[in-house]
Amino acid sequence: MIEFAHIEKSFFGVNVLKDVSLAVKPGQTVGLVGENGAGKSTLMNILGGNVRADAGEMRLDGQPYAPDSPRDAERAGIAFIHQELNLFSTLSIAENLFIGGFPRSRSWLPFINRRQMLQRTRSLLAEVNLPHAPDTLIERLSAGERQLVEIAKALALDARLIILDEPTTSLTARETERLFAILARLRARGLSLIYISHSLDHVLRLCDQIVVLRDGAVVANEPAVRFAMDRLVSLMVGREITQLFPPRAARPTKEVVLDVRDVAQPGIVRGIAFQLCRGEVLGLSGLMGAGRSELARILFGLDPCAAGDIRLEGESIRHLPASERIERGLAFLTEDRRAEGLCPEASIADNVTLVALPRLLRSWLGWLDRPRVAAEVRRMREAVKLTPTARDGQPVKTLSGGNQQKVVLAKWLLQEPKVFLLDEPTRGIDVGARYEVYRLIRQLAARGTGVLLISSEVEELLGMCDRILVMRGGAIRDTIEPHEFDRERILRAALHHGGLA
Amino acid sequence: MASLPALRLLKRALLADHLVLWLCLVYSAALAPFTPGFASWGNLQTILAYAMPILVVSVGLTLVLIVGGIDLSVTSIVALASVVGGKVMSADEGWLAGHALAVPAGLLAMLSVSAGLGAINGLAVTACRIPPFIATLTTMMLVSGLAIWLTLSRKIGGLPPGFVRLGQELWLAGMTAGVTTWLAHLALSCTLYGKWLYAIGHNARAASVSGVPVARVTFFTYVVSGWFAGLAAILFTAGLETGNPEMARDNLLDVVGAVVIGGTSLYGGRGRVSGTVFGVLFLALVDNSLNLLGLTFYTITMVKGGAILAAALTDALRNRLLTQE
Amino acid sequence: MKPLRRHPHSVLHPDPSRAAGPARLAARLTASLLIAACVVGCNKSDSTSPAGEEPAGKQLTVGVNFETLQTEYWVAGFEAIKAELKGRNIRIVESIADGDSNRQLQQVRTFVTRKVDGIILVPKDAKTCIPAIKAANEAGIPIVLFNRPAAEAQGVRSIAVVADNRKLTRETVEFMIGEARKTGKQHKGLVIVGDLGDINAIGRREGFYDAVKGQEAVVNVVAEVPSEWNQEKARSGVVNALQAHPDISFIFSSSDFLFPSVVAALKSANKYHKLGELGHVILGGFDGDATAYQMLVDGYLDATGVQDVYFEAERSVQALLDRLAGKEVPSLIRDPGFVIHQGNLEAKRERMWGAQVGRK
Amino acid sequence: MTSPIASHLGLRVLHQASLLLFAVVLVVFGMLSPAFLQTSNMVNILIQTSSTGILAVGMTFVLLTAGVDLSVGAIMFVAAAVGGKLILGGWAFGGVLAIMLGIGVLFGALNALFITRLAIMAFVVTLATRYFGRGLGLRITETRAMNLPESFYELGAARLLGVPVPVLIFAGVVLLAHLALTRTPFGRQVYAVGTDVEAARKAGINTGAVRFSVYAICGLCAAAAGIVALSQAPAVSPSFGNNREFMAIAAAVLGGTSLFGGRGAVFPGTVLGAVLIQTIENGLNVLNVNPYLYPLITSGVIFVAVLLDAIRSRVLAQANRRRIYTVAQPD
Repeated sequence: MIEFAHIEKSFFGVNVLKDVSLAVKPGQTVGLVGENGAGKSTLMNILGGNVRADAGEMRLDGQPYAPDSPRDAERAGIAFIHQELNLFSTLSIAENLFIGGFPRSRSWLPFINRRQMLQRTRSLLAEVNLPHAPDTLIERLSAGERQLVEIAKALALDARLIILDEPTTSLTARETERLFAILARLRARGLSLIYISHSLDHVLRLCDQIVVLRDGAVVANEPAVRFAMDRLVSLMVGREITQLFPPRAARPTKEVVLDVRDVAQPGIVRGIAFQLCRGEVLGLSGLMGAGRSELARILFGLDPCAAGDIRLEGESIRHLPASERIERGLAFLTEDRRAEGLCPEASIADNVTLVALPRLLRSWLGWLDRPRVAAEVRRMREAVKLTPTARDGQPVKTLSGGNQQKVVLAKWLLQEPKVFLLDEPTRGIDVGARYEVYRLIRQLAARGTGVLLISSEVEELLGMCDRILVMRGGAIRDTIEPHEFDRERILRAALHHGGLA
Repeated sequence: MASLPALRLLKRALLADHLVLWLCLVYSAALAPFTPGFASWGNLQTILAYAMPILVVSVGLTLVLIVGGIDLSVTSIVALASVVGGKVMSADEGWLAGHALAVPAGLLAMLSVSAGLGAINGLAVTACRIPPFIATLTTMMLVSGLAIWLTLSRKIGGLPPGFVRLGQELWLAGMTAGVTTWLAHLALSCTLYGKWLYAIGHNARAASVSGVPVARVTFFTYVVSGWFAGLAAILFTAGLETGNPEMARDNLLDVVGAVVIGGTSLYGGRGRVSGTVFGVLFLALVDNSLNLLGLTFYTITMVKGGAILAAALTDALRNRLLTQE
Repeated sequence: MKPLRRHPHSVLHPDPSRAAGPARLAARLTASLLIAACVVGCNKSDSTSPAGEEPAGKQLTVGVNFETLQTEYWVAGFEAIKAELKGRNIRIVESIADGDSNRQLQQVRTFVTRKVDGIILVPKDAKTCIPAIKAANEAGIPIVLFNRPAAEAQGVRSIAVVADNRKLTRETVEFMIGEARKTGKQHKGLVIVGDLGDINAIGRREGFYDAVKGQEAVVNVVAEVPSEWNQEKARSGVVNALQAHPDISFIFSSSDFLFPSVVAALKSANKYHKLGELGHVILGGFDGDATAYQMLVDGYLDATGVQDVYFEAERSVQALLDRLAGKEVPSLIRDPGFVIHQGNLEAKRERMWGAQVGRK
Repeated sequence: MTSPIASHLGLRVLHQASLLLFAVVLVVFGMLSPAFLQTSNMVNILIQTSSTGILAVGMTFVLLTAGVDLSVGAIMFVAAAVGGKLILGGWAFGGVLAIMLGIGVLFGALNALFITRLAIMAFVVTLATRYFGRGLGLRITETRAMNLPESFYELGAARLLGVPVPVLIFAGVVLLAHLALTRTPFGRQVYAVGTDVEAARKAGINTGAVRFSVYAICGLCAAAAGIVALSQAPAVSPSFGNNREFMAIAAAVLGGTSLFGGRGAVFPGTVLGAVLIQTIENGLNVLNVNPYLYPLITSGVIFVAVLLDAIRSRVLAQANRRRIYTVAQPD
């Protein structure tokens, strides 16, 4: 259906795509994998009409195809569902579906034909199994529901090829299953899909064909059945990664550092009680929306806590604001890196030192000890192995996702926390950076920090944790010790013995 | 394309660190031969005397803009502080008329009233979470109404000579403005407070997660902005020897214009005190030179508009060049 | 093989902490230079050569600064002064402060810088002009205040040519009250006040209240409409007041230029009638502009207080020249002004500037 | 914790906060003066709102795209100045009106050009054009007040089917704007652009064209507001339209329009806001309040309105927060 032939693209003299050729057949689902910066996004942006190729050509059904804008691509039947959803929160579902081209009542009047719009929306929503009224505002939908609206939007365009960029990052397991079921139906109807994801198990499960990109070139293009997880990973990284998780250096102690006693907040969490020991990596599993991130926010002092007690090294911190909890040794890596983790326009140095600045003063007047600040930045950059080509003064928005996450980690590590709450630390970052994050977690634990690791990836929890808590409906449902580690048990607790949909 | 030396020079000029300063110098050099009396000590004094109080207000506003807010009430705070100063110190009608402590008490009253008004802005923005634009727009109306009501429109004269000296002797005013501006510059570039200010301006949520006391710093910044307005009120009031309820009434957009010309972003997180200094200087130069050239004031108004637009255009061009490279 | 790296220094915004050395140094130097300049400069202030000495045979230059040209009155005054100066072959440098006393101070200083021989100034108000006068005094340049006097202040010398707004308004309103008394009934009165920040507006407001005080039997003031010198506000204010008191029959407007609004409001209430007609509203104003003149001629307006622009202009220029010639000049020259009404229209129209402007 | 019923009731009250405030203002003034609540006075209020109201409608379009236009007062002034010159020069009334509206669109387009093509912040561009426009207007009028002939007054005094023409114009503008914003593709795209420009661009919306249009519309409304203002007071003074932009913004914000874009409505929102501001002014006139208290009372009421709105959005955000479990789900 679509063919890429010898596509080349460079930005500012850097070759981002080198002689890329591949094809997608009608009804086929092609997985596109590669590390961040491998060129996946650029390739898809060329297909979606956001960027033009420097050389090479694309053919759609045998005809030359060179879109000038996203609009052109849509007209050709190609829909692009971005990782950050393109929905307008203050508009209704129906309006979002037709924002690019509303049905008109009569050709000479500029009015929208609302009846036709609502009717078509209803049928489209039925196709994606979304039982909401067409005039529901987007701001009232959950992340998964919004994803489905995006797909309905693609269907509204009569798309024949849908590009999905990391569609599952913000979905719960149940929502993911729902999405996959719908994707399967679409495939059955003859739609082609291009599926981009770091969740390799999803790619392996869903796709017919997998294309691996590395440094802008295609390194493998074969039917999915020929791949196994470790082969995919080594192709992506270009070297054998024998072990995805770094080895454990030390055992956790029995010394309790964080003691959470019956913490509750009406409507959010209830009866939360657990202890975190020095040097322990405690996993927190559960579906999206089970209350994991909310619990972390309560522990860190960003959200109110109605009942119970939180004790850090034996002292209650329940009534302290976040800033004082930080001073006492709490750290929190949030799940939304861009909105809460970083100041994207600010420099690497400013981001790295943001938390620890009050300790880097020369006098009580707030005077900064500049040489010390610079030295600490240097030290932390080395500690997290930040890309050496970036300058200290460079805005962090220019870094790749993995490097950005390293900056966030550096920011907290500089504070030498006693308890580190990590919320989805490896989301959306590539395999190499992931390994670095794991290594840092191990290092922290070895130095005696208590780590609470929230993750939706069961593999990650099994590989990294000393103990795993499972949350559902705002409460802890299960505590799993290392000798009982078992995927199924975690999922069962998370889903309440319903099993996968 | 960029091989033409002239073009490359232009490009380098655009990317220069203190573009507005160079603009000021080039502008002065270009106009001096045609403008009678432009390049003279007396005229420099005139320009500085005019620009000094505006500079102080602008510096306060710069801080607020960096933190991602805006303060439209600064000039009305100047007016109210001016009135309060007059009410305390005036030999004609002041509460402390003739008292030995009249001047220090007056200064204290002016500064604390303006800081207090800044605090009200700060509370409205942080505690009540009203968008700064509309919050300070409301206080602008309220405060200027209050200033006029307090005096029933009268100007207050008879200010003590000790106070008036602050405005008459240029070096005193210059020192006051210079020192506070310098302090603001240091606070921004060398202290924790400055770093926090930029961080909040860049991303308030991230700053708050990182333990920055966002509400407190923001509140404090509005207080400082009010305080700077009070300081400017001292210079204005001493300069005109009058407590005046409509002091600086028409200067608000000049102040905002100067800060923006100086390269401070209205989106927060970007800006420098030095830029504001040069922005104020630039507008004052334009105003002064066109006056000397005998142009009518509506022409001057139009040219000022053009200058603001040109400055913004240059800034846009410069950003484009920076991202292209 | 590694791809070409971008040059690390040129990629992004200039980083203040490592900005290029020379540029930064230059910037700092200039900044300190400027501050130094002001410190040095002020000590030199005495040394600016006084321009007051007799300019034998040389063409004189006079700086004319108006606080505003917002109303026809000021425009007429401005034109009258310019005509007067031109008639005497004197060069004019002009500037308008646009309602900003700080800018006015700067502009007067600019005159001093340009070494004009004399200054005619319409001050923003009585008190804020004192530093400007001082600046002129120090440079030895004679200064005449047109239409607005300065407040008493020690060691400040100026010549003021003024009409007394408060007094002239009182006279105008007293005339209106006289007319009202003739009707033999009690009137409900309305006053439109100007911008509360404007000293003349306040003078007129006080003049109005001086006149109506104790005259409640004739005129009972039921409405005070603030206009901020804005015509639309004036109109809606009058309309609203008429809503509350439909029987208002006595209106004083603090400036003639608001009459179009008053007339529009009266018309919409069907209350705009000529003198002597049934339901005539007694109307009075201040300034004596062309609109007022036309209304007088058409028989709608009872009275308006006229400041004698030509008198003031002539006296201002003469006073300046006298002072330059070393003659003694009184520090206050009064423009008596006059109230023009149907009774003296023929006799006074020659001195009413609005009549002259209107005729042009 | 308050009971759910009480908080529900509180929410509903807060939802209608501006309406409630409006009612309070009406009742207070009505109690203090019987003349205030007369129909003719209500009509007066509407007539007096027309000009600022039209301005605020135009401003709403711009605010919805997360922009701002500080030049509307200046546009009013330039349009009125040119219109005044032409009509004194003997031009036909209809032609003059058309030219005035054209000037409004032209100015708006000028703003739009700089904002969309050259990507300069709206605040700065319109600040600059504000200076430029005021200077130009003063130049045209030679800084003196210009009294206009009867034609404008007649427009203001005329009634059609018993409704004053300014109110009709206002109603027409509101109707058109309301339909355009809620019923046309363009209107919905305005909201989309205001919510997220980048997403709108990716969705295939010509964001440049949408943003261009809102500034042109705002300019058009400014010129129309100028015409209506002239019909009220047929004279162009040098302060014509000065600082009106702040009133227009205040009216839109009181009506619930967000300065961050994407939220708000012309009807009832902005209309209500504009009427509220004018009602206060009118009531103070009718009650013959000391003129010095006007700004204090007006800004006080605006402050309360804004504060209520801030509280409302906070309570709403809390109420709309996703619940992880409910009491009904005991597990």
